Amino acid sequence: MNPWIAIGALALVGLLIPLGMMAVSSLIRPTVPEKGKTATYESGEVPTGGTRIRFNIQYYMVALLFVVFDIETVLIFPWTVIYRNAVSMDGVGLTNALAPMLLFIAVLVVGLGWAWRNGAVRWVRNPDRSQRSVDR
Amino acid sequence: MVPVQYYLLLSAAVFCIGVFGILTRRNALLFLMSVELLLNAANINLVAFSNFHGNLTGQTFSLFTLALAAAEVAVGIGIILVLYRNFKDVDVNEATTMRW
Amino acid sequence: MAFQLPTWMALGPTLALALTGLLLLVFDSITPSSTDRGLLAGTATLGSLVAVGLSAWYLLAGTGSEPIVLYGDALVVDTMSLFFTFVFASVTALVSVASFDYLRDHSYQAEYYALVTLAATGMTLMASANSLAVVFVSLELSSLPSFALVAILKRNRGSVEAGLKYFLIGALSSAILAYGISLVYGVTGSLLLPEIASSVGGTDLTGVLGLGVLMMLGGFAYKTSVVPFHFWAPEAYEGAPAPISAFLSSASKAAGFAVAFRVFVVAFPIQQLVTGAATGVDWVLAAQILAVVTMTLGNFAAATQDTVKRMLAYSSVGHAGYVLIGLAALSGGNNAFVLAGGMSHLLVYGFMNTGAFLFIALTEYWSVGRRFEDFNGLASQAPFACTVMTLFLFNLAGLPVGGGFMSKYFLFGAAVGAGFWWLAAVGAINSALSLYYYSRVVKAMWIEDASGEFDIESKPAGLYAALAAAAVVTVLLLPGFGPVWQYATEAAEAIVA
Amino acid sequence: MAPWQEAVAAFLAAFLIGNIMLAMTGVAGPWAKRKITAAFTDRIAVNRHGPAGLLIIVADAVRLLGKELIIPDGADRPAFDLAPIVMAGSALLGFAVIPMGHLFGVNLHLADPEIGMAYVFAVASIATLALAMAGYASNNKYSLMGGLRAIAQNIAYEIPLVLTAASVVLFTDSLRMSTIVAAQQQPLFTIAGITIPSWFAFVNPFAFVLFVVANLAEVGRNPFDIPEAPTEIVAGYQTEYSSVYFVLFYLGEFLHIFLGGAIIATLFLGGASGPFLPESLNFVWFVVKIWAVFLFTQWARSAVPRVRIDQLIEIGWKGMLVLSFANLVLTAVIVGVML
Amino acid sequence: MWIEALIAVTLVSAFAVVLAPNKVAGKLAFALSLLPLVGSLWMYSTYEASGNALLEGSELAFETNAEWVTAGPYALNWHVGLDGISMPLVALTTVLTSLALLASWTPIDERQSQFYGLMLFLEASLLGVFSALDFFVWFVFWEMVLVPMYVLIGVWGGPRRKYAAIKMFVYTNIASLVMFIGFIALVFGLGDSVTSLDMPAIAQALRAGELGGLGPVSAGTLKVAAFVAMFAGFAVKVPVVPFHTWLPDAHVEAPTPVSIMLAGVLLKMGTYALLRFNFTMLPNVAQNNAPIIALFAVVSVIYGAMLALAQSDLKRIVAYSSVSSMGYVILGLVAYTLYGMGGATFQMVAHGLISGLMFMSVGVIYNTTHTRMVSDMSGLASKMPFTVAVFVAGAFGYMGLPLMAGFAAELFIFLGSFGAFAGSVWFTAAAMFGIVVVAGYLLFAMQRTLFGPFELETDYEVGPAAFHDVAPLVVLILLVILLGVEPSIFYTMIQDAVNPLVPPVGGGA
Repeated sequence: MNPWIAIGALALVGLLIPLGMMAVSSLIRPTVPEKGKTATYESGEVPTGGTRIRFNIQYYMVALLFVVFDIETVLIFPWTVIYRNAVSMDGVGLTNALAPMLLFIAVLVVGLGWAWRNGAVRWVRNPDRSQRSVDR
Repeated sequence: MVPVQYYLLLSAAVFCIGVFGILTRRNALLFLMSVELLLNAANINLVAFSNFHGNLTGQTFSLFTLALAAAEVAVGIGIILVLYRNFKDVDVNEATTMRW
Repeated sequence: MAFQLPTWMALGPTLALALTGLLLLVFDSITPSSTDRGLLAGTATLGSLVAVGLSAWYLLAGTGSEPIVLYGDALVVDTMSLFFTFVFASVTALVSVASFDYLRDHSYQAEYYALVTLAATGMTLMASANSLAVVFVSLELSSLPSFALVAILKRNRGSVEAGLKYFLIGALSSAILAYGISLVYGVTGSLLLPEIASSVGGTDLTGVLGLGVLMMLGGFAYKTSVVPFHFWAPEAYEGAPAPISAFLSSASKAAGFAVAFRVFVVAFPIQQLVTGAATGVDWVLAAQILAVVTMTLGNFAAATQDTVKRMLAYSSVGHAGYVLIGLAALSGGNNAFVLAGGMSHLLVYGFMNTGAFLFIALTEYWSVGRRFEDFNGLASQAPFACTVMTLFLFNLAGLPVGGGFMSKYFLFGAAVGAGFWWLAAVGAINSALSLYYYSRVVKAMWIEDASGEFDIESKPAGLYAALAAAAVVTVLLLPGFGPVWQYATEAAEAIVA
Repeated sequence: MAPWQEAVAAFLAAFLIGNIMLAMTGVAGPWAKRKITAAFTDRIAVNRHGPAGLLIIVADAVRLLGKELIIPDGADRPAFDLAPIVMAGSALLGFAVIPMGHLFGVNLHLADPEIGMAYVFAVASIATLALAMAGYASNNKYSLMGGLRAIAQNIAYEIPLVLTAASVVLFTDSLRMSTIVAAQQQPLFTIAGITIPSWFAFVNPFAFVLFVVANLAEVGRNPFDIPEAPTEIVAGYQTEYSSVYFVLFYLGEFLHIFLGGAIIATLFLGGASGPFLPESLNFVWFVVKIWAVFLFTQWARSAVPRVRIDQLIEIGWKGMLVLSFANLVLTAVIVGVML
Repeated sequence: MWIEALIAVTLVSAFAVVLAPNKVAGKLAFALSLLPLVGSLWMYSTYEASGNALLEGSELAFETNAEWVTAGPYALNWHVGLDGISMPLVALTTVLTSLALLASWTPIDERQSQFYGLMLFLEASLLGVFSALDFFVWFVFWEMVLVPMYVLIGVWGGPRRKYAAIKMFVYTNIASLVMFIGFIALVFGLGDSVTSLDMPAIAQALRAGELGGLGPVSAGTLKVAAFVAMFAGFAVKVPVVPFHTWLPDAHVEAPTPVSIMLAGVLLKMGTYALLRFNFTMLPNVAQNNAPIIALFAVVSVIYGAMLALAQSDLKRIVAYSSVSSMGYVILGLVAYTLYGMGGATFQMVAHGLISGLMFMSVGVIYNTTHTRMVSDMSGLASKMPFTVAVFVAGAFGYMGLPLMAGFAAELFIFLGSFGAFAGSVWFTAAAMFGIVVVAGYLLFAMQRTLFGPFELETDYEVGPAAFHDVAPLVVLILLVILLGVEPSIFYTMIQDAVNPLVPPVGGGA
């Protein structure tokens, strides 16, 4: 049978179980609205400032890195699937099957090395190089 | 087997949503998301048609499209970041030191 | 040739550029903090010069006369691709040399050069793309670095804004292009241009096909800054660092036209789609409309500018209109002639326009103002640079002091020969108008008296060298136009079935 | 069968599997966790209610479900409510393609699509989204930091995880889970009469280690539990969650640990195969393997100190990623040469 | 090969001068300009040619015809050569340039190296214009002339130089665009009968009547339209009256040496082109509309003279008078008689020398008196007798005193234009009247300025001019007289060249 029907069914289950638990708990739990309960928790102190704080730029850096590298794996998977057949297939051989992916990964590694050396993944005390520069 | 027209309609709908977003939103990030919608509409087409024609060209190409979309976003976010630093805003209409 | 290179070496120029880009990244990875301008600029220049040499050698050796098809027909190396590769590589070399001084105290040296060379790689791939997939990928490969390059002056609001606008429109148009490709694929069931051509004739889904073709035209229009998608051009060229403006307005535009020529001529044959019986996809008509509108709009807008850089930007829009004649005058019979006109104009334009923008780079280096008035009396301070700039401007205007006149004359002549005398007429009128705003700069430089004092402390060697090189080539293209025309014709015949 | 019958059958099967997993994780997990931690710290854990304090589970369930649900001020409501559901649901969804062996002849393998492995990773990483939503929607600085850390960590270790899995695919030529399991059945070599099956853990132990470590980070357990590092940011993304929402998060995390275990078992430990038991009962082996992984995580939780966020990122990007690239290339070369 | 050598040498020396320091630039430029001068004289001495360059059966001197670019249907060739019409003009160019360079030592006192470089560049392009026989090459040089002229006037000119330069530039550029379109229309109209832009080929094809229609336009209309377009284009250069307004401004603002080149050579480009294109390629059109063209000519003669009358600035007077005397040239050309055309061509040379002489002497006077207003000065003769003498001689030459070049030229023109076509008598008579007017006014002005008691309120010493100012004057006046005494120096070759153009009596070709 079509596996996706089953997966869809499991998805349904995966949705129903949490909802069911919510329903149960909404039946048995008390509700005592009270001011102060709903205050944002900051270790018992009175909340100060907003939540939308500016956080470390490095979060962006790794996010950008991830976007690129993770997508590249999409291009690796098909290769892994056909790799052995390609090697054993006559007319292709080991070199023709392996070399392109080596090249691909080499390019990726150059990129990674560059990002590494330029502090894209250096979390603390990354010297913003543009500080030392006068952009024109 | 779903006929290919349905996929075409779906992708057209997604495309139109994207265009609508581009036309109405002034936030650069939302603009970016809308562009992603457009690209994904193209992907839907490609996959559907490649299934319809029975060759894998379209699916392969859609993989490339995905990768490029990712790269585009990477560059775009970077630019928007610098934009925010310079203009303290990501509103595309804020940046008007030059005439359109 | 006495010996036979492996076929993949046909992509030699492309590989040279790509390796240069990676090499630069490696340099920067080894010493991230060093800004050894000499090494970096030298490497970039060397790599692009290697590419120039290879492409020229292949052209001379007639490598492309017999199209070499690589990687499952995805890439084709013929005279046309080599021709354009030569253009891109030359412009890259000029820009790299000029940037040596322009970026003297800039902190992203290696990144800058790497991006330039990688963008050039993408352009060369565009010129030899034989499959819509490669078209899209290579187009993005040349666009993405360009976005970053335009916005590379992080502290400069103009640059960042230009980058944003360039990027937004670029992303939008590339998405549209992708959608158009998907539609065409849906109709024809293939992404290879020849297969599309073979199966496009008999289709009954003319509506979908037409929509796809139109969307692809839009995508290319962005790359070549043709009217519906030209908004970014003035912004990007004005905001970007001037060498990058030169790079984009010359090489990037040429790349867009290269891919547009190939895709439309090869994949959507005129005799089937336009002049044929059972059709509705008259992309030539669209090209004609766009050409006229672009020429006129670009030139008139340029005439009303008050900053030189922006004037040049709009004028490059106008030139895009001229080159578009190469597509618009097809279906007139002598297609090879028309296409060759467009190509040769792109080559000449590559040099003269690069030179003009590099002069702007020089003035920015001297922090001379941007407006026409700020150029007043510059000639008394820097006679050589101003002479060269005058040369470029008159060439752009089409005065016969260099190759610009030849290529423009051939282009219009081709249009007339194809029976589209009205296209040529519009072009001629626009050229006459263009002479007005170009000569404004000349007037300011030579005739007006200096309003303020210039502080021209140094004559940057790199910029001067680039300017001189561009000028020499531009002038030599007047007597030496013969081979250019010959190769352009070969290139055009290579794709005109 | 008619489609609707298929659907009903599938639904029943799904319900079965879903409940098995819930029972194993939500029920046994927390209890086992307490016991193990206590054992490590040389304490006596829950032992009052029922044999070995097993009934504490029920008590906990009622207690948590019965607590008042507090929505903090300024919470982004739909996201706040959605996060727990996504968290639990995504984890549950992953089990769809895991071949869990046979129980009394019933093949506990819900679906076996062609792209099973890709599917599993895709679904598993939806959890990251839930964490982000939770951290963002709670309108709480701790939660926000927790969410961001969760994202940074998950994306940093996602790539090594997937790349290592790709190196497994090099052996199997397929992403289909059943094929992957089948590829590990034939014997590798024999030592002193004991036949070692060609589990990929034995074939490519390097990849196995990488995968286990990356998996630890993915499920956010020590030494990689900074998203909810209690001593730094109170409880990370779930600071503001209470009552049933908290239960769902808790459940979701355990489900994820077990899902990770299931993936490891499938990719590296020969799925449900094992000696001594008839194939109709090899589900037991599968459970054993899952629990082995679970115990490993608990051991790590009590035995290994937590790394700082910067160390975490550097380990991920400079260590794991490079190693997994190396692993992939080496595996490819060796496989190609040996072929 | 000689023509290429000539042009190349001039270009090289131009660059050399640009790079030279300001101090020595003038002398260096003059010295270098002697090379092309000697070269052209040598060419004249060894000149061996017959017939008109554009017509069949012609023998060209120093001809080279090399493949340049083959552009689809049309081949562009590097085709240069000299015949009886262009040889004198080449000689004229080299002579005048050298003298003008000499004359610019005094007035030019800033950015010399650039100035002299541009002058030599100008000379090179002029040589190209007169020797090119392929339309493309010719047009390239034709446009190249503009650039240095524009800068020369714009930078070193008088107070209103910017206005003058822009006006000149725009006028002539639009003109050449119109002309270009007209000519190219002709070429396309010829269709396949020509495969290149070679001027002889095109001329012969046109005279052979192979002109076809172009699109909707019929052959006849196209012919006339092209003729009008080209005529208008060249008329601006000449200038013929309705298009003349740029000339006086340019002349007045331009520094002396530039005016010399402008009046002496640049105007001749216009008439030369008229002769080469309109009157050689489309003779029937020209003859059928001869009265109209003659009317233009005469109007410029008279009107130029009238305008001269109205001026009080010596330079303007000379400028307008040159407008009127260029009118003669056209009159002579349109006559289509041996004398008419020969005389017209001869007049180009003669007027080149004479107007050069006039402007030069005005310049010399200006250098010393710092004014050109007739009313300001008087009795200069006592102060600078020699210059004055030359000036007077020049004026006589202008009105065609016998034994001077002007006399021969105008005599031939009038001889030729009498009875050339119906009513030409009246045109000729009117033109003759014009000459009298100019001459009279010139003499009057001189009498005012040069003779009588000396008065000029200045605070500096007015003395005789420096030697290097006077020397060119002498050379010029000698040349004028020489040509007047012995016109055959040029006239024989000229006549030989224009002869084929002249239709046999009683019919148009």
